[in-house]
Amino acid sequence: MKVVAKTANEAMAEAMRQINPDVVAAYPITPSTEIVQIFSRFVADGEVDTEFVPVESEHSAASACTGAAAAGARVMTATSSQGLALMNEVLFVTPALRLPIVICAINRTLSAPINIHCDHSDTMDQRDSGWMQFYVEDSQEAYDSVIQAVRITEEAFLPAIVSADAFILSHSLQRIEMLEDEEVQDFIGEHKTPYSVLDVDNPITVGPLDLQDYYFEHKRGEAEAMRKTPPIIKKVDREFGERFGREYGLIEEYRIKDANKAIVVMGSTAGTAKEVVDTLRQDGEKVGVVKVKAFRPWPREDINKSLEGLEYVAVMDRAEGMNGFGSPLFTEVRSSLYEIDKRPDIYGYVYGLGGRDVKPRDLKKVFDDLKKVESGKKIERVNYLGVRE
Amino acid sequence: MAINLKELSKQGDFLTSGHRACAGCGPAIALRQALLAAGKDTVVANATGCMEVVTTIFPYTAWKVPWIHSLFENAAATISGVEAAYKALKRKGKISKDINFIAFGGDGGTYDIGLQALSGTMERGHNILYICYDNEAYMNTGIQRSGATPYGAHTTTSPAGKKIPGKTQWRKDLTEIIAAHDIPYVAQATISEWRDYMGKVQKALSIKGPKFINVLAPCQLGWYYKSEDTIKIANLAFRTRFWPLYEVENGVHRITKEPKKAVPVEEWLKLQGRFRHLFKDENRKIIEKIQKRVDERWKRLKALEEAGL
Amino acid sequence: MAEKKRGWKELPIGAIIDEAGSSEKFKTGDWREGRKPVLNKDKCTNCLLCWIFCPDSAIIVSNNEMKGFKYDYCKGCGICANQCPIGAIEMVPEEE
Amino acid sequence: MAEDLIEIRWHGRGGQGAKTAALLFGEAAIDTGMFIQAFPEYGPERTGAPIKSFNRLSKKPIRLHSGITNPNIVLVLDPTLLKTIDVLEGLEKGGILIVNTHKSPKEMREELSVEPGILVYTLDASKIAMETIGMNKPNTPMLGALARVTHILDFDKMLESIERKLKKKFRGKPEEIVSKNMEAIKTAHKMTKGEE
Repeated sequence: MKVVAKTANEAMAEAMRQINPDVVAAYPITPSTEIVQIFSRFVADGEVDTEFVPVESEHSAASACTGAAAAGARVMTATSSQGLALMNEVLFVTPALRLPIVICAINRTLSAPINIHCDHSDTMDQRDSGWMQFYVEDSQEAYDSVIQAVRITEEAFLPAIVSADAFILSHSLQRIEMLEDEEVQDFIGEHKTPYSVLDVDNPITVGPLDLQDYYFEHKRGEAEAMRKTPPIIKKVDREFGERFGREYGLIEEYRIKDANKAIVVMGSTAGTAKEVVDTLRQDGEKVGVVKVKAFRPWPREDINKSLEGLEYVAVMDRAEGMNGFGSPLFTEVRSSLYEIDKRPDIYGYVYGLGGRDVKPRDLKKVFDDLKKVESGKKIERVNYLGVRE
Repeated sequence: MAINLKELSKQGDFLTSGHRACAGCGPAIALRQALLAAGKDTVVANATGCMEVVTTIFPYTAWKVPWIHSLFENAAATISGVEAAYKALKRKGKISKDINFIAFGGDGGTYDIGLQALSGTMERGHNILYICYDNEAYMNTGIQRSGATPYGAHTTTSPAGKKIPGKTQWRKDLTEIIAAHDIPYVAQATISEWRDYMGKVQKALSIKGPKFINVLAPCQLGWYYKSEDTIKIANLAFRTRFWPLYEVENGVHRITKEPKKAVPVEEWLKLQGRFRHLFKDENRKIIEKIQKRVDERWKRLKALEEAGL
Repeated sequence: MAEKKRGWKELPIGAIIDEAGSSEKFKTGDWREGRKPVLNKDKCTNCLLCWIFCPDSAIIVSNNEMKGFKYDYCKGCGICANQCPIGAIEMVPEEE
Repeated sequence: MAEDLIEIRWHGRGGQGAKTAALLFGEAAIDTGMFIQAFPEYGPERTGAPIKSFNRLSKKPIRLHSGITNPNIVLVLDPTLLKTIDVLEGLEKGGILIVNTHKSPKEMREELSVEPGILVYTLDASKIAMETIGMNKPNTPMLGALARVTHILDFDKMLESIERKLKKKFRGKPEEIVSKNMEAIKTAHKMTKGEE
């Protein structure tokens, strides 16, 4: 173990170096460009054995990665925003072919208007594509999650996106504890592949045409694979915790046990929310935070267990769902709560779009809103935080 | 590298029976001949299109070599990933066999929607062979015009109407576009001249780096002719010089097979229903225009060859 | 010809087909529209042009010899008859 | 907020090294066992445009991920920025302002109307840089000033860490570039002036 200063971009690139994937195919895009740049340097200096494919677009990055994974290689890439959106078509193919690939994604908003800063609309756009999605709070978690994701994807035979907030994390230097190269190699183990098109003696056909008689069955199988991921993620996370002392869970509860109000949030804002909770707790307020780390698979059971018994909950979406009623995290949480008896009163907040800063006082306002509700006042079910009227 | 059919017939087919292409399918012939030339240790990536559809209707596959399809425009990117994996795994000692990597795409997946991915793959220098089976329109979706559709042809999106006589643009010269990538080997072939075509496949596979073959593969459905005429029409495309057979090796053009005497392009056009409207009196000038273009292009090719370019 | 359709738990991972050349179980011979190729063995020189041009891999060749047609798969396109340089293949009406 | 949290804002122009200074200071703090953040403000600006970068330092893990609006310390790398940028924005009583200028702290206080309770320090970092490094690169001298004024980090440990980082950064360049930068920091550390 060594203590170093790394931005999330650097931390993820270092994790990639230690993982030493067989193939990385990538195309630069702000703000994840650095990951690709740093990794190319590792390739140029011979610090990894990776075949680096500098493709001409993210569509081809995802395509080359999918081809490489189908050939039995351990494969990774990095991207952001429009790049992820351009990959969209391919991203539905990879999990259907049950190929383990890890994308280091830096969460940047989608055009238009064009903006390079943070929100989660890019990964939210991929929420039904069949990739696992892990959102991280800081550089350390970015680093740890990328390493964990390799194991998880190769046990689940499903790909995963590990995403970190643009600039707030991607370009912010932080103290992290890095594992030794051998520790990483030992943790991830030998690469596991479901099949390989390089086996010319046992030729298989990958990606055939499916008609009405089989498509549904194949999709059912893919869905089942996702349903089976929570215990895999927890097992890998626990083992990581036992060996290296850091564990994250599908969700993280912060001062929830005796709380009556909570914020549900993903990404770097979770850290700011914890600070706010500590301050409010000093004033005797019973508040807490639930950080959603795994958005896919959706951690329904963990969320319900954690929110059951709370009275007021605010769900924070760093994306606008454009559905006319709340954004993805809000609707998912709200839908999950339907099946528990003692449901909290739940409100949605859209915040931080296009990199809008989220200050402690903004999050305090959310708790203030919940307090108002507690005292009998009515507020909107879905709210916008930090936007000028 | 002489192609000996008797020898080849012993190894058996790698594109087998039971696929669901139309009777008389030119592209199926193009694929089958290519695989016979390439042999068993070959991995194929296929773009979405007729050939992908008809050969792999789950749970049946006509392929006896490993095959992967993911999308329409990314066959080149997909095979570059497969090839990159092969390189990495070979370096790490996890695989030792020599393997051919071939991508197949129709003209839709190659000339048009897949051109960017193809260009990138060629430029990056992957050790792969891309074969475009060119049937001059989007046949899989029902005969729509493509960048490969010849001038004057009727398709469902360039219909011969009362005012507009079929496609009013010239086809793009993809073979030359790919040759401009300055890769080691580019060739044009047709399925009737199988010895020339299969020889080019073998030659391409013997060369390291990115290779491209554009093989004309008539489509009886979209070109509107009788199914038994597929080879005849492929041959006429060559003999009229509409589709010259040549290669560009390390930047140098060479005509690989030359028709002794050029047949008028009209002879080729008249067998195909897609050009039927050109034979109306008011459209005869279009045939002249096409002939003029064919002559010019041939002259250009001859000049390139003679100049050693 | 109809195979029992498998349930989702019985299918191979990733929607792959793990049996190479399984399309041979799917017979396309009934696609022929009332005509089929027949070989005049006496004329045939075993040049194998019919074999190299067949889009359905339906020409039977063994020991360098043209042996006939896989009628289970031949779709009756007529390319073989059309291309046979010495007219050894004839398209004849299909018997009922 | 955590009481031991120190927040720093650096003002400079693109190319002057404000971002590098924040990174070097952050890394030096890590080497002394602290938790840090160092991040620039990202925009479409290019070389020459006014830019900001930031540090957070604490003895405890830092969970805050918001921007810094009320810094404890502000450093100005380029005195020409003073005319157009409100460098005092958000700086409250007890805060510290360090400016690269040949003027005295008193002159600076008057010029900027700095309210009482905020400490003002100056040094001619550009001159020091010219005399030591031979280029107007005021960022490393400003690190010396920061160390002198704040005592956040042990100066010797900080020097050690920065030297290591610079050696890595300037790998392949003439060796003296590192020693010249180190000299600049040490000189600045001595030359930084506060009010009487």
